[in-house]
Amino acid sequence: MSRRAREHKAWRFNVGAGVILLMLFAASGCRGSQNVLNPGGSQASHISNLWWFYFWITVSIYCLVLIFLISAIIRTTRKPFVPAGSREVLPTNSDEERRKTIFIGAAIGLSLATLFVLFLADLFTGRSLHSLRAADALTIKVTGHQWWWEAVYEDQVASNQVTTANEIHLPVGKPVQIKLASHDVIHSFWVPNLHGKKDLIPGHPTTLWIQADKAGVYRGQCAEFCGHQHAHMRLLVVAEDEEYFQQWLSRERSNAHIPETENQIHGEKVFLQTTCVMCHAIQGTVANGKVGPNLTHVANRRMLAAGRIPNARGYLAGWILDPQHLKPGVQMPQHNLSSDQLQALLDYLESLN
Amino acid sequence: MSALVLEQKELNEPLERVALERVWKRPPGFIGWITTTHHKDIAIRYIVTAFIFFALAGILAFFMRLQLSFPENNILGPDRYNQFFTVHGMTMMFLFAVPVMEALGLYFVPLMIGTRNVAFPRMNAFGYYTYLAGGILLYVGLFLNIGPDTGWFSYVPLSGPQFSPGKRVDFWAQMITLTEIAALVGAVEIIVTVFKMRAPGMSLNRLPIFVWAQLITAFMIIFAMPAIMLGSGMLAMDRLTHVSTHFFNPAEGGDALLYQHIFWFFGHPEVYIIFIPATGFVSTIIPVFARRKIFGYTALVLSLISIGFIGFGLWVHHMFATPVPELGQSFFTAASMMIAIPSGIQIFCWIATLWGGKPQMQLPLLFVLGFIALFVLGGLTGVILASVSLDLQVHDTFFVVAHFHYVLIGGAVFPLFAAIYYWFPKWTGRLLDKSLGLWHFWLFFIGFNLTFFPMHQLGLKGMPRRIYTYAYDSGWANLNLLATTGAAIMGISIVLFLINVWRSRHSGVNAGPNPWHSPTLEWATESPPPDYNFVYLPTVQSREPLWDEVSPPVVCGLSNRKRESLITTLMEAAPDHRYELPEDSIWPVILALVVGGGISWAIFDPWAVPISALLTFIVLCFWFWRGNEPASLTHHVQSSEDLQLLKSEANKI
Amino acid sequence: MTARAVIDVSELPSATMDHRSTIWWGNLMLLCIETMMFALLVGAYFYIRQNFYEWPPPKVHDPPAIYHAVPLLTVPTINLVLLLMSCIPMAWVDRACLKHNQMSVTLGLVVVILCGAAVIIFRFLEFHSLLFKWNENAYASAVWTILGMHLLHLFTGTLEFALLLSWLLLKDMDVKHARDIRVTATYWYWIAGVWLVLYAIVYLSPRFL
Amino acid sequence: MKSGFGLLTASFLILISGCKREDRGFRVSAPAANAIQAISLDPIHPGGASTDELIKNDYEENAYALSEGKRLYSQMNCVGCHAHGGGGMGVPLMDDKWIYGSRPEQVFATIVEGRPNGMPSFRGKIPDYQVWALVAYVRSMSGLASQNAAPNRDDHMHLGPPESSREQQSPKDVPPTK
Repeated sequence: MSRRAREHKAWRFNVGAGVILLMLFAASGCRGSQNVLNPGGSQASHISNLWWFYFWITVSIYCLVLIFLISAIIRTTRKPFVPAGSREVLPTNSDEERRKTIFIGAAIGLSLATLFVLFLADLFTGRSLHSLRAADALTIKVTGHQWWWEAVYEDQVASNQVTTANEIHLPVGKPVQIKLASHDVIHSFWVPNLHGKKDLIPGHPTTLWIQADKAGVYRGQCAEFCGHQHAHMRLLVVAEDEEYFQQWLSRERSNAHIPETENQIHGEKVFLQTTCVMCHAIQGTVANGKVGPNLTHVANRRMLAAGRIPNARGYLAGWILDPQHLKPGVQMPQHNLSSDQLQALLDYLESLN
Repeated sequence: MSALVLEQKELNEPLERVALERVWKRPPGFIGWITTTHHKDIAIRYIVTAFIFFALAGILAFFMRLQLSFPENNILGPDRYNQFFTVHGMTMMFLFAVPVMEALGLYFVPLMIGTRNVAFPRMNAFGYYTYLAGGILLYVGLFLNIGPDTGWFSYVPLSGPQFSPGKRVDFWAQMITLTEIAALVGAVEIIVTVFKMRAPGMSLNRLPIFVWAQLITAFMIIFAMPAIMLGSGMLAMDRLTHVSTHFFNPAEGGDALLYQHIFWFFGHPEVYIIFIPATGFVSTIIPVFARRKIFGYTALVLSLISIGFIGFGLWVHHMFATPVPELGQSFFTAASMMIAIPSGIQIFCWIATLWGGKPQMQLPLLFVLGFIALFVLGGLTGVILASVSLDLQVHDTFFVVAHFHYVLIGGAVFPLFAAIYYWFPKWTGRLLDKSLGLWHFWLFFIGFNLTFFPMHQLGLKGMPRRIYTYAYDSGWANLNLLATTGAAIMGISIVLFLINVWRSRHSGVNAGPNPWHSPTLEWATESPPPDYNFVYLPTVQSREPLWDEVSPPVVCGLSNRKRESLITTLMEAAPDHRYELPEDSIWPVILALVVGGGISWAIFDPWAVPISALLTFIVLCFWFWRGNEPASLTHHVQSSEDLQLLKSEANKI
Repeated sequence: MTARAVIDVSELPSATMDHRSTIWWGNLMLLCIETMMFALLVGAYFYIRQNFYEWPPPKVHDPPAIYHAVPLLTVPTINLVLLLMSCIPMAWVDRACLKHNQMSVTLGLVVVILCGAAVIIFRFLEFHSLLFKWNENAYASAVWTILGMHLLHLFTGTLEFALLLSWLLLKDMDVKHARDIRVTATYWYWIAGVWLVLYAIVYLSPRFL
Repeated sequence: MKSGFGLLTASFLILISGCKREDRGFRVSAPAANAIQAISLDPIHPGGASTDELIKNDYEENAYALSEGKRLYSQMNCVGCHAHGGGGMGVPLMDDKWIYGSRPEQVFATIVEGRPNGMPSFRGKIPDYQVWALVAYVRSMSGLASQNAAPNRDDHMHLGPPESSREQQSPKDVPPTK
């Protein structure tokens, strides 16, 4: 087999492997709770359909180009073999050139039409994305801080306002308005399973309308580089049925659980007398710091430290003693509490559900 | 001036060669090395320095891949990782891609249009040394832990005075100022050289496409680089102690989006400034290895020009996720898709050229085929990114990382390797080794696909850009490990390439002046070309001068007592007047030291700006103060004793 | 000794003074770069204007507080007229260069340098008519940057003329230096023309737009 | 040739000192905390000269610590009484008058112990290494910290020159007026 043919076989093998690889990736990529191709909301499904529309058109164009490229190479095997570095220059006969010009003109016309179709598809998807409105929809004010999310459930009655962090609950099937604003640098609110991302830029408050159609826990992440811990600025969106959502909301509105056991009372005293009270707020106690997240109902959150650790006693202890080890650069300081102070504090925090 | 005046004349070539040798030889030793203004010396230095930065940035990239290979890894902390990815991005964009493409232009444009040097040789030297100062400033910063850590585009307010304490982002701003001065200098060189110094007869429609690509890139640099110099200048003024302006301070009327608009107005033309020279390489290489003329010369040139214009009209597609009004966004979607048409025309013309010829599977053509395969994939993911709705999902994720690596490595580095394998014989007179080259191609091709193809998948699975680590439960671990192994393979292939270049420099197969039998003028002179490029400047009567049967007339009458070249008119390239090129001089190096030192010093003290401006003016006075040409000196060697002296030297060689 | 078809260029002139020279094109490229820089600065000026209800913003930092702090007009207008007038001796020098009349070129250059120095001094006075210091708000930053960048060009042009004048006084003028003077004259015309536009934007647009 | 070279070596020396100014010390052990016991309000000691050697707060050289100090200054509500250095209920901090001493350990003692007429005690409320960052920032408000490391303007209203461009006020110890 001549060297030239072996090279063509290598080419064909490579392209074949490439296409199979493509199929494998496309198929295996559709699961997961932080996945563009696993839509849980109406907008994400619009975008996902648009994705598959673009995907198959671009893949077919790519295969067409490869076929022409490879056949342009392989056609030479039928022509007499030209020794490498030969001085001979092929004449260009005019009718073959004209045929090629017509063919390329058609190819350009085809690609122009395809691009126009893709553009219209994007235009219609864009319109449907922005048409999601509702008169008295639930409004959540999400503020981006350096490396955690603050969510405030607005309400006409001021006392019904709920402040929580890093975990947003939504009623299924209803559009929700999210008002976005940044407290310091640019962040980007992105829950792939529900909608595209929207940047939080200081000086430019914006809104984002999302709707979850399927109940479930969706994960989101900050998508705009915002400093040391941009990697650990994650959030959870829990879409649940209406009555579960109302249950959650009423529990969030209530004051913090009053400590009963002797250890919990000691824990509350530790919380109010050491550094915690300077930054955190617990509704129903004297602690009202706005620097850190609101801990009124911290026990029933699924994750802590903006998705860095699960909400378990061991992780919480490690986080309180030395947050810099888990999230180097985070603004929460290290504490040197004695062991009984720590255990009491953990009991108290775990009672806040 | 009169039309081409033809006459027959006796030419004493060996005498002319010896006289030119004496006039154009640079002073010996280090002094000669530092004061040279030959465009080939400066261009080779650019290319070698750019590849050193390419290797450094490659090592940084490998550390990043190691950190990302496992979840919650601790090879690099967040601070070091942020510095590494920022310096990796900046080195690749400002210290490798643009300079190396411009350097190939600075080397081959004078040769391809048949002249002796670029239009302003000393300014060219100044450009290189300023670029070198910028590179040194960045890497000194990185090693002293003052490397910029806010990303290659350093969005405000993170890079503003409040959220980036210390001098790290100032290093970013000043390094950009230096490298952009160098890019602007190179662009002015190429434009004026192509406009005024072409060989007689080389009208604009006979210009090689490589030269067209460099010309259009130079014009894009002229209109794009001021934006980044303004943006980095405004950010530096916001951050500097006694200045502290409020351009980007939302509380005092400034605007974070203003920075993004100004940066990306430069940002997108920048990536076309990297890509268009690459198309110039491909349009030069394909006809040579398909053994036929390029198909659709006019179509290729017009698509280059239209890419140059449309490139300025689509910067907002980097800002689709920001609160820019939707109507504006859809306009930029249309513009972003429209630019796919000229790229498509180029691809079709290249395939048509291959279709009609007898492609010979040499290494340059292999890299060009790799380029077409990868660039088309990158271009199509670009069309996906152009749509607003899809971009909302995949913006700032690893999907975008995959896209721009396919378009930059596939679209620019592959043609760059093809160009190196193609022009290496012209630089050194020796061919690069074929088997090592094949290993390099296939390892690079497979390693590249293994590294960056899984990133499309990672982007769709929600992995954002620039994260120093990720959680165990994120589901991204396997693909990241695969990408790291691919990066290792790419690293090996680059090492093989460097070995190949190092070995073949002296011990490669001996290649004559025109090993590939190419049509363009740079192959008309020996390899490596002498300092004066051509003994007699060539004239041109068609687009492929060396493939013509009859050899066209040459230009004679230029002085061989001082360095002189020929200025021709803009449209028809008819001879206009003789142009005396300046001697070698030390002042470019000193000016670059003053400008580099002044701009670096301005990071710490705003008074450095007026002081270094004054020093710059003083150095420029010395630079300007060249002696007059004594009228008595005849510009051509005729006197008899000179003749005897030159003859004795002639037969000594 | 081989006979070959040849184009003999030895009779062509060794330098020209008009747009056919390479230095003229190099200067044109510099003007494109700087025009682009000023265009972007003006774009930033109007972009920042969106963030203000009252443009230019009220002056409150040090008494007397001014609600509509529009920049004063007297000194800037004098400076504008002075800069435009300096183009007359410039044109005179330009023509004198074509006629190789070294004496009138030297005299003309002295007048232009004096005009340039006067414009620079007036520019330093002009900064006070902006009513703000550069670090008070985004408006002041943008306006000071426009004036400062143009001042940089004024310095460059005047000092370049001083350098050319010192060459004429010490050595005689040949075609190359006449060409350099004409190129710098083009640069001076550009400085005056750009300031006409920037003057309208900085001083007239807050009043009338 | 020499001028350029001299300029470059000068800027190189500054760069060398840069790395200390620039490192982000996240998990940092506080400067000598036990030195606090050695502090006394006034220099008079029975039996002659006092033995306390000067404590150097190396946070004053570190830009990251100074910016953390500035963040804490507003988050721990020092702004409430001292405003941005001009004073209000609290004493002004950007002038050269120091009632309870301007040395780092004296400012540390003031913050931790509190002072009469309204200065609360922050012992146990703010970890030690953050108090040292606050001390560094408070001293930088009157220009006592290094110019290159001091914080520049912040993204708020323009209140006058930032800490990095204030000239150094030589501290004068003033007895309390009331």
